[in-house]
Amino acid sequence: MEKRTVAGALAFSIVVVFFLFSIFLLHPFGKPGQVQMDDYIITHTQNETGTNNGVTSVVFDYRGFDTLGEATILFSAVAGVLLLFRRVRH
Amino acid sequence: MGIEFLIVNILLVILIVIASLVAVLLRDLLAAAIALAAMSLLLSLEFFLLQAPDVAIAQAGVGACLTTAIVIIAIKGTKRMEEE
Amino acid sequence: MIEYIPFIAVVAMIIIGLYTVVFRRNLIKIVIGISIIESGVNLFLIILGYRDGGVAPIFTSLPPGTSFPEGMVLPVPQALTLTSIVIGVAVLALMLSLVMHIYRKYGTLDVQKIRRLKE
Amino acid sequence: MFSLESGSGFWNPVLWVLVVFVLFLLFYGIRGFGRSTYKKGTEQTKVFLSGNKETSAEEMHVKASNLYWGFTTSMKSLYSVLRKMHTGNTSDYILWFVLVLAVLFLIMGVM
Amino acid sequence: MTFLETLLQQSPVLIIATPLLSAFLMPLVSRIHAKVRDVFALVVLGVTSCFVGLLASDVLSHGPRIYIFGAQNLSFPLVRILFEVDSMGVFMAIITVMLASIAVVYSWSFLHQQDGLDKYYTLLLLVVTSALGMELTGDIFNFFVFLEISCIASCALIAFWVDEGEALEAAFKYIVVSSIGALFVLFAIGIFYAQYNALNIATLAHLLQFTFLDKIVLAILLVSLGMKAGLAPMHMWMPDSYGRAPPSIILIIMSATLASVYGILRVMFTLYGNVLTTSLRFSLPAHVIIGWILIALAIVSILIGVIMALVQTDLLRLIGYAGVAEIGYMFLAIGTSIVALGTSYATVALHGGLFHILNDALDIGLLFLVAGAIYYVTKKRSLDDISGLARSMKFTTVFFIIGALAVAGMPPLNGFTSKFLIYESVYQVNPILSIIALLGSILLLAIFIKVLYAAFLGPELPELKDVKEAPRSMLLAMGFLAVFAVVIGLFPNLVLDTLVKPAATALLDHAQYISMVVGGL
Amino acid sequence: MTKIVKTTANILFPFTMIFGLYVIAHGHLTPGGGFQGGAIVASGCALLLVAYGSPWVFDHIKDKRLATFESLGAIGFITIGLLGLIFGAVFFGNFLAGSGSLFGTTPATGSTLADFNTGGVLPLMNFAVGVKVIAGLFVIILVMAYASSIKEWS
Repeated sequence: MEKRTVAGALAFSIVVVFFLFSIFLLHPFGKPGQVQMDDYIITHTQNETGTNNGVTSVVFDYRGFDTLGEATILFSAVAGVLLLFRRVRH
Repeated sequence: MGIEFLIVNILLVILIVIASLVAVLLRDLLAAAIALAAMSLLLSLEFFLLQAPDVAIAQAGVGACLTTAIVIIAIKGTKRMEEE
Repeated sequence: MIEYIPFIAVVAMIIIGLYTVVFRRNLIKIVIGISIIESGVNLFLIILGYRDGGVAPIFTSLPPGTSFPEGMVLPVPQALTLTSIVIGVAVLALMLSLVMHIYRKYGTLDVQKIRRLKE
Repeated sequence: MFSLESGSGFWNPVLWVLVVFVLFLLFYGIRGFGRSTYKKGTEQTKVFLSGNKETSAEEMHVKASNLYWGFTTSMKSLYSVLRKMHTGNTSDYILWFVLVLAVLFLIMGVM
Repeated sequence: MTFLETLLQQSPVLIIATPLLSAFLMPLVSRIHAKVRDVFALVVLGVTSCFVGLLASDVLSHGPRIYIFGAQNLSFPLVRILFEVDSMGVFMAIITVMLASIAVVYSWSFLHQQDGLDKYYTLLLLVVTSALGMELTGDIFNFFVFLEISCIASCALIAFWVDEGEALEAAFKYIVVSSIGALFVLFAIGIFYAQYNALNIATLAHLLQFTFLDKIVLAILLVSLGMKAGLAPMHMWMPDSYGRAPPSIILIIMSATLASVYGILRVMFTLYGNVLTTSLRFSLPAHVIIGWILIALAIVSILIGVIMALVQTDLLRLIGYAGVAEIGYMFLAIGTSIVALGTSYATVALHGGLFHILNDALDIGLLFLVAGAIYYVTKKRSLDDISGLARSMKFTTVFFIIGALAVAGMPPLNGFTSKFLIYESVYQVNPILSIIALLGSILLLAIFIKVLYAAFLGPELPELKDVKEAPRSMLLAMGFLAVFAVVIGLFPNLVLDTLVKPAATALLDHAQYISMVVGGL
Repeated sequence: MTKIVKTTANILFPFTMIFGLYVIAHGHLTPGGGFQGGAIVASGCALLLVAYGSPWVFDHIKDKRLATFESLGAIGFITIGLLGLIFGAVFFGNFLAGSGSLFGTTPATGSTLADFNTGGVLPLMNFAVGVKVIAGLFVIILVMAYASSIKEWS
């Protein structure tokens, strides 16, 4: 076997073991431990943002700046693709 | 939580992992792209079951449709089979 | 144990993606691997936000008798995942355009042969 | 105001420049005491290579890749290891990432 | 409230919004005229610099400043994104805008009349925005978003010369490496969210317990951001992409890289600041272990960087490896200051490390610009093909000598002042480290003497007979950096007292950073 | 492509379009929003690409114009944020919520029926992001498809 494969297998197994260890320390599926931030959002979204959809209120109001970043990412991807294919013309 | 819900979830999640394995292991890239689309669709279904309809719509539109389209376009522009 | 199986699936997806990136030689396969890692992380975030028996945090025609906030799933991870999905498609598009260009210049998709830059 | 304290030493660039300038003046002065028998335009300025003809500047110029030939040859074993490490393969870059991640996990997990 | 006060209050967001809006406007503006586009980019960066200066003068005299998006005041569980600007963020922002303005001036002539320049300037402004956002933000998911913007935009810029296969290869390597790093950062953010239900850096730092999960997260963050910053042995993308990107853009990509270094600093000192002194197994404090990890990576970076740079023949790639070594010096100082946390020489080491971020930006940036000028006039990359350029390019030669001596840490230039602080403080931890650092400097000097001998001295090659000096705007850009290097070298206290020491104080004082936000909790 | 595919695409395309626009418009009431609706409309456009072939679409829809639309969407989004700075004193301030005017009604707390006139600036942002995402994703897919379909690139 190649040296690279051995090193990779070893590293992968260590990473898997540690990931599994850490996964079992998280809260179990369906029972989140700390929820103060999300509870605040669910309770106040109708009053503060006037929106019925909690997710939209987070996306555009509470974390609206992230969404601006996300739009920027799409914009830069478009600019990048157009830059790469700029010589492609009829 | 109902045990049926949990079992359905687990089955879906296992299907997702199998789909991703298939997408990785197939030598035909076009088939791999279709497997990736299947994985995205299953993932979208899982999101829907986990009460995230917003994300499910986005995953179905972006992941299953557009990603597959882009991958297939790229395969068309390059080469279909993975070489040895 | 059975309640942790979704998390194990997340780890499995991340590792499958990493395996693809490290051990598969085709460039498009590498891109597919990165996409799988990204899907795994998205699934992780959504699983974190699920609450037993909760409904989606949307008030329009809510099922009668729902108590909130306890009866609703957490909205923040969903918003983060939405961001992450769009980021994923942007990265994927850029990577695949690069792959198309590389194929024209190098005539191959084998990552072992695309190494004019080394040492 | 111009000096930089580090706790155990100090560094004053202005002072350094002054000292270097004074030393330069000093050496320039000392140079003036030497004999001035050197004359331009005579046989003195010609290069003497045991009677051989002087090679042209282009031939004398050592290329960049040959410059530290001695050093690289003596460190050949080190360089062969490093060359093997820099494969230029994209997958290997990620493999290094996973390796370092594994090592850090081990250190963090054991501690 | 006067207009200036309002401007000051809104300046954190204006710093981001100005280049972002201009980036969106750029495709429309560039339709008018090429000249308008070029000037517009510089004007935008000038306005941004003004805002940064305004904010910096306020933060340095009145302490950190908070900006909350979408609300006037903090609501209890910190649901909103906020910017927390302290002296450290301001210090990095100043470096970023300075590098960006110089890069724009340089680009004017360097990329004159090439196609795709409207996209080029758009992406340039986007990278600047992302670096500024990473440096000012107080929210960890927001940090991730800006990290991704910098990945995508830098990748597209590296592939600017699409006709060269190597450029495409470098860009592909860059995006694979950085997107995987960013995805792992997102995974780490998910673990944080699951544990503490917060995304705010100050709140997380307040709640952090250093459980097993936190250790895992620390490892993931350190490795992913370290890969983005170019720490060995994950540095290999760096010479590739620095060697193949248009040299005019390397300053911008470097500012994004330095923003990743800032990310590591923020994670180490602020996010984990409360728990660094916890005792682990064998009664070793955590900071000793983390610090030694950083020092080990730094030593590997220095050695690999200089040893590989010694045998390179491609000038840009050579400087890329030198850049790896410089990153190693930064992390040597940072690791030392973490190992010796609490002592006086830890502060000195941190001063040295932060000062070296500025000096690395100036010196390596200057060298890249010089290499770009050589490429511009000769169209040759390899050092074997060029010789005797000092006859025709006098100014460039002078700038190269200044840059080379500064990188090699020769007195009295700026590289020496920061390296002096690093040597002195590292010696207190372990003399061997200081010897290795000195050895690295000597080898760096040897490397650049090789470049000087091969490229500038020597006989004039016949095919380079009609080489002219680089155009004026390129000389202007190089001149700025060279003058900065000399002035900072001669009067280090000018920068050290006004910018670096407050930044170090702000980093070490995590309690204030946390209490600014969490205060009422 | 065959006539069947073209006819199917012709019939399906308006429905995708309407569904996508519905998802964008009702983002603040039902699941969906600018991104999701934009992705759906862009998928419909991808259908058009499949049916008619990329050179035909490339002839009829200029990529430059699409890129301009994308810029305009992004500018609109950031402008709404800046309007929040002017009228609501903070960037991304929701200055229309609860004001009683356009989109300014506040729904009653708890389970309510849909009231379109809510959400403050959120519907406007949804619209801007929708325009941006449609144009952005479509231009990506259009340019890539065109490039993969032709032999000579420059």
